[in-house]
Amino acid sequence: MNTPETEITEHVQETMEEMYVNMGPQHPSTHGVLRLMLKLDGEVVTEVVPYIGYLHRCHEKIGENRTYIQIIPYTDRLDYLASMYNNFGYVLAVERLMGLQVPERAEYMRVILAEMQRIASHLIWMGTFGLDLGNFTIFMYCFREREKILDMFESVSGQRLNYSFYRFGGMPLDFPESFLTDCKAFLEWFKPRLHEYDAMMTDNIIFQKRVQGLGKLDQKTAIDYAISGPMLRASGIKWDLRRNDPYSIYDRFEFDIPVGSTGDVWDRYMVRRLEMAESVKIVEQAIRQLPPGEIMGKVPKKLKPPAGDIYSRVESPRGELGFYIVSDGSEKPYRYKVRSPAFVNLSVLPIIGPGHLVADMVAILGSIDIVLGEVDR
Amino acid sequence: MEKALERFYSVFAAWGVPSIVPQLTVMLVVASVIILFISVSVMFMIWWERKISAHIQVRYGPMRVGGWHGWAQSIADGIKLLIKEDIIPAGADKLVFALAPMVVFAAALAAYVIIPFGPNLIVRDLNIGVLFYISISSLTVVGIIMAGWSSNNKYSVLGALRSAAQAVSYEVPLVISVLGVIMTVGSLSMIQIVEAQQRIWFVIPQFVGFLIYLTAAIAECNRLPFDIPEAESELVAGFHVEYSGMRFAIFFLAEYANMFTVSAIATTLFLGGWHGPLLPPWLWFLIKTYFLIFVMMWLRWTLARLRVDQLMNLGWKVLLPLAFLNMGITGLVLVLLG
Amino acid sequence: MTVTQAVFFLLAAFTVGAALLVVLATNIVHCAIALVFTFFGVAALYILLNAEFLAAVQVLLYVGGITILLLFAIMLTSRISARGVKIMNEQVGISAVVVLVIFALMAFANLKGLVPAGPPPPASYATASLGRLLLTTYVLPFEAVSILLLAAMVGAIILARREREKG
Amino acid sequence: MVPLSHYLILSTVLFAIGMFGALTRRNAIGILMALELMFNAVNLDFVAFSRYLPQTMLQGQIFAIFVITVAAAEAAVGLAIILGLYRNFKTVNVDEINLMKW
Repeated sequence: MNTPETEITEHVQETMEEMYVNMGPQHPSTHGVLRLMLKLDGEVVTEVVPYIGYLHRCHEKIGENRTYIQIIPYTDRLDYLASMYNNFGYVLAVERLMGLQVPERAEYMRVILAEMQRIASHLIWMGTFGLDLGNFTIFMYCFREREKILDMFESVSGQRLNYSFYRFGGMPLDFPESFLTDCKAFLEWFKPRLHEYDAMMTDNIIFQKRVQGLGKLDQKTAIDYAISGPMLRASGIKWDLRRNDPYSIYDRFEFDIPVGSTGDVWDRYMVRRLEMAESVKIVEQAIRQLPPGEIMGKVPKKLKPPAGDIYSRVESPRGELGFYIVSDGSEKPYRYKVRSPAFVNLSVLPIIGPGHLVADMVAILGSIDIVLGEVDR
Repeated sequence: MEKALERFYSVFAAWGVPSIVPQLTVMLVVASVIILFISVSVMFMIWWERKISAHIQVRYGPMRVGGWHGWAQSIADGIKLLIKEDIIPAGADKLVFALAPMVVFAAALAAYVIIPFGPNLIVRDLNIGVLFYISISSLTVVGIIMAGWSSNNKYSVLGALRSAAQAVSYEVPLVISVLGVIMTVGSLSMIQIVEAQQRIWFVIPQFVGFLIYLTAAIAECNRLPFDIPEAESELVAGFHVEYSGMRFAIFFLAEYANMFTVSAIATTLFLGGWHGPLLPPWLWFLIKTYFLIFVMMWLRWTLARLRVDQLMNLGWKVLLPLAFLNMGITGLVLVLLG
Repeated sequence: MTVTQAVFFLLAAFTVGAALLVVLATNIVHCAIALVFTFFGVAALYILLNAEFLAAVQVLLYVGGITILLLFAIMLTSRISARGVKIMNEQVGISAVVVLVIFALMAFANLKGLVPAGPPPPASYATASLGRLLLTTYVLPFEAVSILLLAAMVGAIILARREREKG
Repeated sequence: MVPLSHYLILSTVLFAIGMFGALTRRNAIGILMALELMFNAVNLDFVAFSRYLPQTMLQGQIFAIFVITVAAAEAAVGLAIILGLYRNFKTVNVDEINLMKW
C-alpha cells in the first residue's frame, strides 16, 4: 500500500534535486482545503496527486434522509459561489421527475438570476486567478462588481450567498420593484468594466506570457476525462448544455459560445472572460422579454415523485452539473447523486500538471476553477 | 562638520580621555540616528504603501488608528509585532534562525552609510561609494538563504534558493547599468557623482541605464513583479514562512529599508541627488527618493508576477546585453568627446 | 593601544574564530555561514590596509558569489537535516602535526626571514590607479584571467548540466 | 600602528587553519571552503605587502584581484565537479569516492 504518508517518509531523505512538497490543505492558492502532493525536480513538477476529502460532509447520504424540499438548502453548499445554479439544477431535476410545469415568468426569473450568478462566479474566478498570478488589484476590482450582484440577490432572496431561492414549480417570491432597474443599471455599468479587466489582465504582456501555452489539454483527453464547462470549451469543443441540451428557456436567447483553440490556461481565461459578456447579453434579453404573470405553478402539497429515476443536467459556471435522483415514490429520494463539474475537472490535473514549474501549477489549478465545497460534497 | 568633529575630539583629548571613547561615541550616535531614520521612514513607507494600494484598488486602507487617515497604523502594527510571542520552530536550526534577520538587517543598515542626503549629510563619503553599496547588498542574500535553510521548511528553502538565483542574476545588470554613470563622472564617490549632475541629471544621457537599474533594483528588493522568492500564492511566503513577531518585523523593516536604499541610490546616480531649486537639498533628495518608491509601489499593485524562467530570461537575455550596450556606447561617446 | 590596533585585534580574533568554525563545525551549512564571516573579517582588514576597492570586491565576489554558490551546492547535495555525521577523516592526527610544522616554518620565515617591518607610507586614493595599472602594465594577465574565467564558466556549465537523455 | 608582522602572522594562522581543513574534511564542499580560506590568507599577505612596502606600490592589490578571480573560477568549476560526483556517487564525501571509474 503506497499511501502518501509512506511516500513522504520514504523520501524525506531526498535532497533538493528531487523532493516532495505538500501543497495544501492549508495553502493560499489551493482555493480551499485541497492537498496536492507535488513531486519536484528542482522547481519542475514531475508528478501531481490531488488528495481530496477534507471538506466531505456526506452530502449525498444526507440527501437520502431528507425530503425533497429539504434538500434545496443543502445544494446551496455544493458550489457556494454559484448557489443559484445548484438550486436551479436540483429543482429542474425534481420537476422533470414529477413532470411539473413552471410558469413563464418564473422561468425568466430563473434565467436572469442564474446568469447573474454565472457572472458573479466568473468574477470570483477571475479575481482569485489574478491573485494566483500575483496581481492583487484585479481581485479587489472583481469583488467590487460581485458585491453589487450580491446586493441585488439579497434584495431578491434576503441572502447573500446561500439563497435557496428556487422552488419546485416556480419561484417563491417575485422580484422586488427596484430589481429590474437595478439590474439594467448594473449591466450598463458592468460592460465597460470588462474592458478595464482587459487592460489589467488580457492585454498585460506579463499576464499573457505567464499563461499562454500552460497546461494544455487536448480534445481527446478532455473528452476521455469527461471535462465540461469552460475548460472543455477552451480545448476547442463547442459544447454548452444551454445550447446542446437546452433546459428551461435557454433556446429562446441569442448568445455565442466562446471556444478556445489549444486548451491552455490562456484559453480557459479567455473563455470565461468572454462568457461574462455573453451572460450580460442573456440577462438583457431576458429582462426585455420578461412577461408578467404567475410565478408559482401547481405543485402538490405533499411532494411524492413517482417511482423512477432521472438524470438532469445544467451548465453551471463550472461545467455540467448533473443531479441523478432515484425515487421510490416516497417523500425522500431513494438515491441522490450529484455529478459535480469541479470534481470531474480536477481529475485531469495529474495529466496536465506535470512538466510545469511550481508557479505554473498554481496557475493551472486556478484555471480549473474548483470549488472545494463541490469537489468534496 | 569635520571641523566640529575635530573640536569635539580635542575637548576629550584635553581631558585626557583615550581617543577611542569620543570616536566610538560619535559612531554610536550616527548609527542610532540612522536606525531611527530607518524606523520612521519604514513606518511611513508601510503606511504609504497601504494607502497607495488601497486607492489603486478603490478602497481606503487604514483609516482609524491615529485619527487622520490612519497615520498611526504602522506604529500600532509595530507595537503588536514587538509584543508577540517569539516562536522558533522545533525543527529549526536555532542559532542560524536567530541570526538570519540580523544579517539581513545589518546589510540594509550598512548601505545607509553612503547615502548622500545633502552636501554634508552623509555618514561617510567613501571613495568606493557605489561599489560599497553593491557589495554590501549581496549580504542580504546570505541572510535570506540562512533564513530559508534554518526554518527547515521546504517552501522556505525553495524561496531561499529562488532568491539566491534571482539576486545573483540581477546583480550583474545592476552593476553594469551603473557603470555608465561612473564612467562619465570618473569617480565612485557619491558626493562627486551628485556634484557632476549640477547641469544635467544623468537620467537624460543614461536613460537606458536608469531603466535597467530600476528594473534590477526592484528585483533586488524582491518586490512584485519580481517577488518570486516570496510569491505568496506559490511559496506561501518564501523564506520567511516560519518567522513571526519581532523577527518577522526585522525582515519587513529590512525589506523596506532596502527599498529606500535602492531608490536613494537611483536618485543619487540618475536624478541629480539633492540638486533642485528653492527647497533645501535634503528635502529635494527625499522628494525624489520617495517618488521612486512610489513608482515601485505603483508597479507592484498593477502587475502580475513573473515566472522563474521568465525572470532569468529577462535578466540574462535582455537586461544584461542592454546594459553592456549602454556601457559600450557611453564609453565610445566619452572617448569621442574627449 | 590606539583605535587602529584595537580594531585590528578585534578583527583578527573575529576572523580566526570564524575560520576555526569553518573547519571544525559539524554542520556544513554552519561552515558556509562562518565562511561568510571570515570573508567579512578579511574584507574589514583590507579596509584597515587602505585597500577599499579590494574590500568591496572581496565582499562582492566571495560573499555575494562564491558563498552563494557553495550554499547552493550544499543544498543540492547534502540532506536538508543531516546532523551527527562524521566530518573529519582518519588523518586528523597526521594533518595536525603537518599543519603545525608548516605553520611554525612560515611564521618563522615571516618574522625573521623576509621583511624589515617598517611603518607604512601615507595612504593614497588607490582605486583609479588600480584600474589604470590593470589596463596598462597588467593588461596581459588581465586578459588571460578573463579567458580563464570564460573557460571556467563554460566548463562549469558543461559539468553541471544534467544529461537529459539519460534514463 | 599595526606592524606588518601582525598581518603576516594572522595570514599564516588563517592559512594553517585552511590547510588543516583541506586535509581533514570529508565533505568535498568543506574542502573547497578550506581552500577558499587559504586563498584569503594569501590575499591578506598580498594586500599587507602592498600597503607596507612602498616599492611594491599596488602590485600586491593587483595580484590579490587576480587571485580572487582565479578563486571564483576555481569555485565554479569545483562545485560543478562536486555536483557531477554527487550525481554519480550519491555522496560528496571524498573518502567514499575512491574508485577510478564508475
